[in-house]
Formats: sequence, C-alpha cells, structure tokens
Amino acid sequence: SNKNTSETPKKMAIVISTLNNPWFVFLADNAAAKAKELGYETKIFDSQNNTALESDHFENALVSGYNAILFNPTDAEGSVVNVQKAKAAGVPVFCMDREVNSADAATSQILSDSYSGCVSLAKYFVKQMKKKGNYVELLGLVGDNNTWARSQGFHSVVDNYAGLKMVAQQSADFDRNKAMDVLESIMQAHPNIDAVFCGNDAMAMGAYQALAAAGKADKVKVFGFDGAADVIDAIKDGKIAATGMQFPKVMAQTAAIYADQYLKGKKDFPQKLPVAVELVTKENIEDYAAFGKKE
Amino acid sequence: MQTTIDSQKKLLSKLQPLIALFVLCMVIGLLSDKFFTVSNFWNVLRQISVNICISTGMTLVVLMAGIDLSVGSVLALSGAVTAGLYKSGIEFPTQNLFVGFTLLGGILAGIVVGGLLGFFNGVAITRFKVPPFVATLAMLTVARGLTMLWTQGFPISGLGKDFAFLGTGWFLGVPVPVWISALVVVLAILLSNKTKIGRYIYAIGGNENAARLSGININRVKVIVYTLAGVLAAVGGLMVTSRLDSAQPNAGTGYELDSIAAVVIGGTSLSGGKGSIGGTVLGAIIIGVLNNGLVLLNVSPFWQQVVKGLVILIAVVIDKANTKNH
Amino acid sequence: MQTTIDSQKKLLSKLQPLIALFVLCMVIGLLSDKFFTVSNFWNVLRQISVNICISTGMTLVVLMAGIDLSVGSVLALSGAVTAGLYKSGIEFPTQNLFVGFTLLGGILAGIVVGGLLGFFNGVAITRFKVPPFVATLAMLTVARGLTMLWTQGFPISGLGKDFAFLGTGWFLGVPVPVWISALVVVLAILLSNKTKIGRYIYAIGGNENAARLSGININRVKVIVYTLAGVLAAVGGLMVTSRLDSAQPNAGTGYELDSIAAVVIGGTSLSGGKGSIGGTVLGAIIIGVLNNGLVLLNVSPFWQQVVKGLVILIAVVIDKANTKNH
Amino acid sequence: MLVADNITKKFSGVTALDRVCLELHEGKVNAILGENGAGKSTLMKILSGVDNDYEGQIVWHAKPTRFQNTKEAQQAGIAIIHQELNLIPYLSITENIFLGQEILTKWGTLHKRRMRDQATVLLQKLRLDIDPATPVQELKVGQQQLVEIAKALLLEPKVIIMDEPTSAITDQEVETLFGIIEELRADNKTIVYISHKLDELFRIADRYIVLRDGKSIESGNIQGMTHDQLIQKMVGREIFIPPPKIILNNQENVLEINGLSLKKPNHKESFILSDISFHLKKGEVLGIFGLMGAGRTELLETIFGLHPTRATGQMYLNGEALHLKSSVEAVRAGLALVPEDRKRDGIVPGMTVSQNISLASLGEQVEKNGFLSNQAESQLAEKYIQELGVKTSSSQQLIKNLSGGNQQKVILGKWLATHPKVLLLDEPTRGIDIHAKSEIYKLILKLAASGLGIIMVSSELPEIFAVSDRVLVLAEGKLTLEMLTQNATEDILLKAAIPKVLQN
Ligand SMILES: Nc1ncnc2c1ncn2[C@@H]1O[C@H](COP(=O)(O)OP(=O)(O)OP(=O)(O)O)[C@@H](O)[C@H]1O
Ligand SMILES: Nc1ncnc2c1ncn2[C@@H]1O[C@H](COP(=O)(O)OP(=O)(O)OP(=O)(O)O)[C@@H](O)[C@H]1O
Ligand SMILES: [Mg+2]
Ligand SMILES: [Mg+2]
Repeated sequence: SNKNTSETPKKMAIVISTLNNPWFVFLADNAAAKAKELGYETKIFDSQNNTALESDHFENALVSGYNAILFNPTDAEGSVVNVQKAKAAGVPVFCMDREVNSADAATSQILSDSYSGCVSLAKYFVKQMKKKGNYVELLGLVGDNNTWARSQGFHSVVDNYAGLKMVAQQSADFDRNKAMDVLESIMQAHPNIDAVFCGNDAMAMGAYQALAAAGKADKVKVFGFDGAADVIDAIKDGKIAATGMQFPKVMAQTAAIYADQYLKGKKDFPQKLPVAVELVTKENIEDYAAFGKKE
Repeated sequence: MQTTIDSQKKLLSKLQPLIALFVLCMVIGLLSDKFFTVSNFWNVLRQISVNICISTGMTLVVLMAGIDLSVGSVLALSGAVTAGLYKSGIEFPTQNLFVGFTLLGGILAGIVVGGLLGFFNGVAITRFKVPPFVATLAMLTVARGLTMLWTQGFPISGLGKDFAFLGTGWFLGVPVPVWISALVVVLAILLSNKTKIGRYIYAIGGNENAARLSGININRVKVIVYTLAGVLAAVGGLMVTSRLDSAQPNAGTGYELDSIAAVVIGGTSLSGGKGSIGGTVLGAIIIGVLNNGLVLLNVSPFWQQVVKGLVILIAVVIDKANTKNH
Repeated sequence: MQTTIDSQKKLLSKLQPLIALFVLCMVIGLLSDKFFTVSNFWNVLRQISVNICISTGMTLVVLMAGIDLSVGSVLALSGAVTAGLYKSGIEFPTQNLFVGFTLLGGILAGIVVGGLLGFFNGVAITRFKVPPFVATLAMLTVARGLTMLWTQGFPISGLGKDFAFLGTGWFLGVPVPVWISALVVVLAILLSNKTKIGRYIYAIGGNENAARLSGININRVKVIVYTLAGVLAAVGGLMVTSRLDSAQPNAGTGYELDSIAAVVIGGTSLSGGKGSIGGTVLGAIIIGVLNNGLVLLNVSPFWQQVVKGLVILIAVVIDKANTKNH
Repeated sequence: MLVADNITKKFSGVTALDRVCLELHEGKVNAILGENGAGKSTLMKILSGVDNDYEGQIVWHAKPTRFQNTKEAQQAGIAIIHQELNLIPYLSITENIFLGQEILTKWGTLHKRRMRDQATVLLQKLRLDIDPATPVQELKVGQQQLVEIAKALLLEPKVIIMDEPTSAITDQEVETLFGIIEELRADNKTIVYISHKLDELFRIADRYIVLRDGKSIESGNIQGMTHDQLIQKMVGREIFIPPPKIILNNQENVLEINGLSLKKPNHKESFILSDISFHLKKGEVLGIFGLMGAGRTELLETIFGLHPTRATGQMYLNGEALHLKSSVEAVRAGLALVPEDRKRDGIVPGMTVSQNISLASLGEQVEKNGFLSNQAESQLAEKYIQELGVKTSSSQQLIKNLSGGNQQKVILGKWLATHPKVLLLDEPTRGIDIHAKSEIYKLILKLAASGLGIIMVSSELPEIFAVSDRVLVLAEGKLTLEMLTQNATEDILLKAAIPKVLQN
C-alpha cells in the first residue's frame, strides 16, 4: 500500500473463460494492460471453461474488494447468476466477447457477434464454392455454446444451397491436433472434398496441416474463425481461404475504459455494444494483423 | 508411560493435516487482510461443498482400495437430468404422453440417475471383474456422452428461485450448500464408524481375501459403495446446477482429480483400509483455502498451477515424513 | 499332454486382444469400404504413434505397479521447449547473452526436459515416498503451469520443413512417426525382455519386498523408469509438435487416460508384475482403430463417447472372461 | 458326522484332490497328516465353504450338503482357522474377532461396548493379555494366530478346523492352545487339527487321517501308532534323519559382529537388540535360538543392512570392516538372507522358477554383452533345480504353483547362485513337511561342508540340534548364551531363552 496517496489504488478483476486458448490469453492480456494504463491493479482469473469455478472466482473477487469486473463469460446462461451476484454487491461487470443472457445484470456488454460473423463467412463460402461441392464441418467442443452459435450461423446460409453437401460433421474440440487426426480419417472416407469449415482457427490450421500432408492443400478450401496469427499468415500465403476476424483488443480496451469511466462517475452505457466480426480473405488481408486491424 | 508417548504420537500424527492447514491459513492471513473475514470464511466453505460431497463418496471407494474416475461426468449427467426434467418434463411422442416433474421429482430423478450409474460401475467391477480404474474410466466417457445427448450440447438454464435455494440460499445464517455437505459428511462418518457396512469397507480395503473368508459379501458392499459414490456425485451435481441456475454439459470435467487429491491429502491410502472421512474434509479444506489464497494474493493464473502442484506435493511429503514410522 | 493344453490356453489368452482387434476391424470393415485401404492403414498407424510412444513408457511404469499421470503435461512442456529454443533461442538479458539452437539442439533440449521432469517424479516417489498417483498428479499441474509460463499461453508456430519431417515425412514408404514409434517399441521390448533392468521392473511389480531383499536397487530402477517415461513423453511431444508445425500450450491434455487405457486393454495389470509392451501396442491399435472407425462411419460426436466407453469396457470384459482361470 | 465323499478338485490341470473320502469323528481331535501339497488345506477349504467348485459331496449329519460360501458353513456350525493368517491389519483385535459377526444395537449401529467386553473375555480365555483395541498389525505373528482362534471360538461352532495353528506360536502359547482344545473336546466339539509337528499330534490327537498326493490313504486311532509308522504312511518311503555333526577344527572367522545394537523405530532410547557380539567360522552352522519376539529376525535383518539408520556396532566380513547401508550392498558384499515370510519377502509369485533363481545374480551369471541370455539362465536354473532337488514340472513353471518346501529350495538356489560367503536363514523350515525338511537339513549340512558360513534362526529345538555346530540364544534382544551344540541340552537352551521377568 502507498502511504502518500490518500486513496489505495482501485482494482479490476479480469475473469476469463479459459486461458487454454491463445485468443483468450490475448483478450485477458489486453484488458489487463489497458486497466493498468488507466491506473488500476489487475488480476486475471482463469475459469478453465468451468462455470462453477467461474462462480468461485466471482465470490473470491467480491470478497477481496475488486471495484469492477471485466468479464469473459463461460456460458451465456450459466454465468448470469455470477453477474447478478456482483451487481447485488455493487460491483459493475463489463462483458467482453461473449454475452450473458440478461438484459440488465451487466453494466455493459461489448460483444463479438459470432453468429453474424459466421453468416458473412458462410456467404463468402458459398461464393467461393460456386454453390456446389462437398464440405466437412469441424465443430468445437460439443458442450460449448460458441460451437453452436458459429455452426448455426454458418448453416443458416449454407443449408439453403442444395448443391453444397456436408459429407461429415465431427468434433475436434477446438484443438489443432485433434482437427488434424479427425480430418485425416475423414479424408479416408471422403477423398474428394472441396472445403472444410472449422469452428476456430486452431482447427483450421490442423485441417490445413492434414490437407498439406495429404497433398490436397491447393484443392481444398479451409475456413476458420478468430483471426489468429497463424491463420493471418496462412491467408497471406493462400493456404487458408478466409476467417472471421474478431477484435479482442478492441473489446478488451473498451471494457477497461468503460469500467474506468463508471468508477469515475459515468453511469449510462450502451447495454450492448456489438463489435462486428469482419470477414478476412486474401483480398483484404493487408488491412489485418493477428487479432485485429493493422495499426 | 510407554503407551502415553505412543498415544500422544498417534494423536500428533492425526493432527498433521490440521497443522498443515493452520500453517497455510496463517501464511495467507499474514499476506492478505481479506482472508480472515466472516464473508471469506463462508465463501471458502461454500466453494468446497461440492468437492466435499464428491470426495466423501470417493473416500469410501478408496478405503475399499477402489477408485472412481467417473464422478465428474456423473455429476454432469445427474444435474442435466434434474434440470431438464424439472424445466420441461419428458415427452413420449409415440405414446402421446407427457410427464411433468415437480422440483422434488426432478431432484429425485437426478439422484436416481447418479445412483444407477454408480450401480453400473459396481456391477462392472464385481460381476465382470473389470478393474475399478477401467470400469470408471469407461463410465467417465459414457456418462459424458450421455450428457451431451441429453442436452444436445446446450446448457439447460432458467430453473427459477426455488431450485436456486439449494445452491445459493442461506438457512440459520449458514449457506445451504454448507448444510448439505455437512449433513453428507455426518452421515458418512456415522456410516463408516458406526455401522456394519462401514466396518466392512475398511475390512475389504485392509485385506479383501480375509474379509471374504469372514463371510462378508464383498460384492454387495462394493456395489453399495459405488452406488453411494454415484448418489453423492449427483448431490454435488444438484448443488452446482442450482448455484449456476444452469446445467452445463461440460460440468464437472476434471473433478475426479480434485477429489482424489482431497482424499489423499486427507491421509487416506490409495491402497485401501486406512483413512477417514474427517481427513478428507480437511484435505478438501486445504485445497479450497489454497485456491482462495492464491486468488487473494494475486498470484498469476499460470503460476497458480505450479504453486498448487507444489503445495499438494509438500503437504503429502510432510504427512509421510511424520507418519512413516507408524 | 497336460502341458500342451496349458500352453495352448496360454497362447489363446495372449491372442485375446488380437481377437478383439480382429472383430473390431471386421465390423468396421463391413460398415465402411474405406477402412481396409492402404492409405487408411498408414493413417491409423501414424495417428497412434504418439500414443504408442507414451504408452510404452507408461507400460514400464505400470509393470512396476506405478502410474504416471503427468505424461500429457510433460509432452506439452518438452514440445514447447524444443519449439521455442529452435525457433528463437534463449536470451539471458543480464549476461547480455544469446544462445541459438540447431534443430538437433532443440530436440535434445526437449528430451532432456522430459527426462528431468520424469526424474523428479522418480525422486519424489522414491526419496520422499510420495505415492506415484500423487507425485505425478502434482507434476501434471506443475508442468502444465510451466508450459503456460514458457509459452505465455500462445502457440509457437512456423518451425519449418526440416522439423516437420519428424511428424509428417515418409521414409522407405513408411511414415516417419511410425518408424519412430516402432523403434521405441522394439527398444522397449528388448529392454523389458532381454535386460537386467527389464527383469527388475517385473520383479518390483511382482513383489517389491522380495526384489529389495534380492539386492535389487529398487529406487534406482524406479527413478530410471520414470525418467524413461518422461523421455518417451518428450519424444511424443516432438512428434505432435512437428506434425502440427506448432507447439500448443494445451497439447496432450487428457493423454494420460488414453495411454493408461491402452496399457490396460493390452492386458497389463495395474497392480504390477504382469503384462507386456506388445500387449500395449495392441491396446493402442484397438483405440486408434476405434477412433478412426467412428469417424469413418461419421458417428455423431454425441454418440462417439458413449460407444468408445462401451467398447473399452467390453474389450476388457472379454479379456478377463478368457483369462480368469489362469 | 461330517463326511467327505469322493471329493475331487482340480486346479487348471493339477489334480489337488482325487476322490478323497474321510469321516470326522464327533467329539474327537482328528489329525490330518500329509506332505506339503498333499491337499490338506484344499480339502479344508471345501469343508468350510471357502471353495464350492468341486466334484463329489459333503455329508453333514447324514444329509448331503454343498456349502455355497463361508457364511453357510458357519451357520451350519463349521469354523476354520486358515493356514495363512486372515486378519485385517489396520483393524483392532475386537474388530477382527467380530468381523462378519458384528453385534448391533437396537438402532442398527455397532454395539462397540458389548463386542469389546466379549472380546476381552475371549482373550482372557486364550491368556492373551493385550488391550483388545490394539490394531492387529502391531501384534506378533503368534498373537495374531491366537486372535484367529478367538475369532473361530466366537462362532461357537460344532466343528473347528485348525490348519497349522502352531506354525508360528511359542511353546507357552501352544500349551494354552492345547488346554483350549481339551476343553472343546470335553464340550463334545469336533476338532480337525493339521500340523507337520508329529509330537503335537501324539499329545493332542485322537485319530489320524493321512493324505498323500491328493488321495486319502488311511485313517485310524492314533493310539498305538509310532512316529515312524506315521511318517511311513505320509511319505510312502524312508526318511533321512541327519547324523550328528562332526565338530570342525579351528577355521578362520568369516563374519565377526561386535557390539551390535538396534534402536526401536520411535523410541530413541529403547533397544530391540543391545550389544550383541559373536563370530561365525567358515563351514560352520551357527544356530540362533530364542522365543518369539526375541529379536532374531531383527538381528539377521540388521546384519543384512536393512536398518542402517537405527543400528550401531561393527561388522567384519573376512576381516574387513563393513558398513552396509542397504540390501543392495549386503548382496554385493556376499551376504544372503532367506527371509522368514516366504510369501511376503521371498518369492516373486508371478515369475517362473528359473526367473526366481536367477534374480539375485543376473549381472554376474546371465548377462552377456548387456543382454540376458536365455541359455545361460536356463542352465543356471537347471543346475540348482538338480542340485537342490526342486520338484517342479519344469524350470518355466510359475513358482507360486510349487509347494512351500520347493519354493524354499528355489530361494536357496537363488542365493547359492550368487556364491555368497555367509548365508542367513530365518526359520528355513517353517510350514514345511517332514520330508522336505530333512532335505533342507541335508542341504544346509552340505553347504556348510563346502565352506559356507551359515547362520540359522529357528524356534524348533530339534532343528537346532540337528544341524547347528554352535548355538546362540537370544532373549529380549540380548545374547544370553553361547555354546557348542554338542554340549547343549533342551533345558539349558530354554532357560536361557526365557526372559528374566518371567523366570522370577
Ligand atoms: N489356487 C491354486 N491354484 C493352483 N494349484 C493350487 C491352488 N491351491 C492349491 N494348489 C495345488 O493343490 C495341491 C494341494 O495344495 P494344498 O495347499 O491343499 O496342500 P497342503 O496339504 O495344505 O500343503 P501344506 O502342508 O504345504 O499346507 C498343491 O499341489 C498345490 O500346489
Ligand atoms: N517395526 C517394529 N516396531 C516396533 N517394534 C518392533 C518392530 N519390529 C519388531 N519389533 C519388536 O522387536 C522385537 C524383535 O522382533 P523379531 O521379529 O526380530 O523377533 P524374532 O525373535 O525374530 O521373533 P519371530 O520368531 O516372531 O520372528 C519384538 O519385541 C518385536 O515386537
Ligand atoms: Mg496347507
Ligand atoms: Mg523372526
């Protein structure tokens, strides 16, 4: 503690659904960096994709006197109670990237719209495929609602084209290695696929790796989601067709700035601030870097 | 005099984990002024109540020299079954039948499911002679798959105030989950110390062959204990679901390791026959305090794993060092 | 004549997992005409080579009645160390020193890290008498934390063609990872059947007291075997990293269970002293074929887990049923 | 009353019992005799419901019966004390006695006080003066045996089967046991008594039943039988009884122990062994006699380097000072220990005879260029199988399928293969039949004659007299006597063995 200032520095907690995935690490790091820049003590909590653990984190954060929570929820439904608990304790919560299904629990939600992002990705997919061909879908963790938001957004478009046939739909748990294994096996059954749609970029890289090893990389188009560093490079090199770019840095910084403003007295914030997911392809790749626009 | 020294030593060795806990609390308390507060006290207890529930069942299993890797998945499936039935009942389209469930009905159904899965574990182990590690590993996978099928991968949420009471309510100044886990612990202590079946659990773990020759129906005891472990996992599932107002398809992942850690830190031997529920409760508290302390002290999440692993190791080493001559 | 029947029986019981594998292949082959193809054959072998590598080490550990839960994290840390050092070397800012690594240097460093972690497991188990389950559980957490710290949570990618050869290359018409795992298996079979230390491993698992009194240096053998298990996990880590052209911080999560499953399905007893590397290879193939088959048949991801759990259970039950009279 | 009618039992190929018939006489002590592996224990397991997978039938009070499990046999009134101790180590004496027979309160909980009281009464009856709350693992083997007996008595059975109850208890305890057996007989209970100690049978048994190679040979009244006749029936051939020893002339000392003491693990100031000094000559058999718990096992273990942190004193092997820190060093120095508990510390049950033989000498005898040579290994195994006369179908047989005596020979073989300088034998003939015993005696004498120094711990005086040149007596961890065996008598040795407290 600092004896020269009358006030002890305020603290922000950053509760993140998982750090087992670089995208979220990036989100957390940026939120922490911004909050520090604004003069706050910060602490990152890893919920390990476990809503119960997340609930523990909230309780611990409230007990230890954090003034605001920058929050990346594990689950839209399962995380609501946590946000409500914080609200009841007078601690504002700012959601990043993923939302909680409650109109008033969080002070503000700065969201990445996975569903719409996948809709535009799907439209590009249809165009690239010229409305026909066989494709494979690699799902993320089957118990994760992001998995389904992305899959449903994609299918809301693609299923309208009879010429596009999904020959296999398998889960690879958002994991690069599993994606490679699974796609290798799928290709045994379906050697003539034209595209692979993946629920995130790690799986897209795994899928590309499998295709490259099979010598089919130039015949099969791979689509990812996230905007991870590997994939940005891969799009440049023409290895991957497209990804849905999310803006974790923007979301993290906005959340930290909002929280700072809140603590300084501002009370009206947009309940939801959508941050669009942008389609990144070979055509516009020069505008983008990993996890965001070029600076 | 000889005996006094002996029994003092024995007492001391029983107090061992208690001392470890005390030291841990002191260290954290010195470093963070938030640790020794009433609200943090209930906070820690509420957080560990699910692990205590599961670990109580695990202790009984481990005392028999068994192991149950399926607790996490069983927890998830039971929670999902309760939530699903309570929220939307069940429909049998072919019979044109719809069955609705009251809160109690849903809870019972979840517990029955947990018990059934545990029962299957027990049957696989006793009738089909599958090693417990394998039988419950298979169940871990199967129950997780069934949870996914039942939920179709989506959480079941919005279960209402009544149900939330179980996980978030207070009663006589104490959180409800703490009441529940305390009740479970008391019943399990009674079972293990005051009843025939408890005695048999220790006997089977101590020397299964001798227990069999004493006319104990080993298979029956084993099936009962695995069923009980399933039921307690289901109770844990209820608490988790109620607390979150939502049944998560991937709830409980990795809980088996947390719970085995509590059992072992609490001094129960993985080769069976030696240990106690009380020890496990201490073990669970140590883990809970550790988790809580690492957060209060602002240890970075990456370092937390390293520290946690080391503390568990040290706790067991100290325990061994002080009891090895017994 | 007596002995002929006996040895026939013994042979039959050894062939048991082979028969299970055969039946599994037949069923999948009937349902999918893509199963029995040359390319799928190499595909399956390539995919299981990492598990075979890890499970070989695990078999040696389990034969000594031990267990190693840390293999997955050790794999991740070694892979990350190799990738990190090879890609960007290491800097010591205080000494104003930069050390670059060649491919071979990076690989060796990764293997040394794996061996060291295994060595620490062995020391905790032998010198500090920590039960293997707990010691390696702690290592599972610690090594994962260290991986996160080393990588800061981000994958290390873009390792280049030379390195990729290990995981994706072909040599004499056979994939390189298959060569590597085959070499590991052959060496391990030699070790376990043809050397002193192999015999000691079986003796320790069969009766540790008797082994100690026979003048075997139990602690040394244990430390060597856990170190070896760490080294083999590191080799697995190299293959995974090379195959993906990227070291993932969360690589290897859950591998311990896959590898124990391979060991057990292959007929090695978790209580030690009985089993073989060959059996484990069969076990790993069964699991690999199962994973492959479920995908070839496009079984829904929801059902996959259920089916996988049941097949593992059935494989073990059949095995038990046919060997219980021995 | 209890009749076995043509009972046959096979273990995957091995016929353990072959159409065995026998009849137990009510109110009598029925002794069952036979060599190791004759099938005594197997038959008893069938009679007591442990094993229900057999051919033939049991007739119980004129009714054909098949006990499905031990509970059914217990309910019918048949109790068994198994050859191997079957107690739960971490449970207390009371808890063990009442295991499976718990007394409950009206609430259905354990009635601990009543069980404790009854256990106290039973222990008094057995003259076992120990707190019944003591965990069984803290008891000595003999005391555990008595707990087993208490457990059987609790059932108030009509038939009590005792499978080698005296193999591990002291003479005093044997007397107590015989007192109880006599009381039971007076109560018209039927006793089945199995023992390899023929003297006991003549004292306590009314009838004898002989089994040989899984077949029932003969039964009758024991009165009027002689030692030799019984042995003849058991073995079917003559038995070698070792001749009296020839005294060796002054040979050099192979082992010298000076002021050896051993602390108790938890009490820094009290000792299990205190200030023991002696020497062993080349080619000599040194017998160590003492009562149960005198510290003999601990003495051998200390010499073998198993308690490096608690032991003090000097030790010289062939004149060179030795400071052994582990069994590894002991073996390297040329010591060999045949442990007391064969099953726990001796054999690796899942390995073959050949692998057990080579276990301690792989490096020296079997390893060629870093690899084990199958040929060298089987040669080694065959050599000792022949030399020691191990009865086994082949060197590739699993050792757990051998009889106790043959297992013991294999362990001896394991040590001989290391060419030791000193052989430590702890109760080398415990639980071994008279025929195998005499073979082991022959072996010991032969080994000594070839120049090996041998220390043999034994609780059986005849054994001490049969093979040792010199005898040491240990009482409560102190050396109380040392003399040439030829000058010793049973009386002298016993007196030296009984602790001072008891004598006054
Ligand atoms: N579980 C088993 N599996 C295979 N063979 C067995 C088994 N139990 C006993 N045998 C064999 O059956 C035969 C009879 O054994 P049993 O134990 O009844 O002999 P015993 O007369 O009691 O000998 P001892 O005097 O050594 O106790 C032996 O050849 C033994 O090796
Ligand atoms: N681990 C131990 N802790 C405490 N006391 C022990 C321990 N082991 C042995 N003792 C005690 O040491 C003494 C010597 O035991 P030891 O087993 O050496 O006797 P023994 O003469 O070999 O008898 P036995 O014929 O039973 O083997 C006994 O009083 C025993 O109770
Ligand atoms: Mg017997
Ligand atoms: Mg002894």
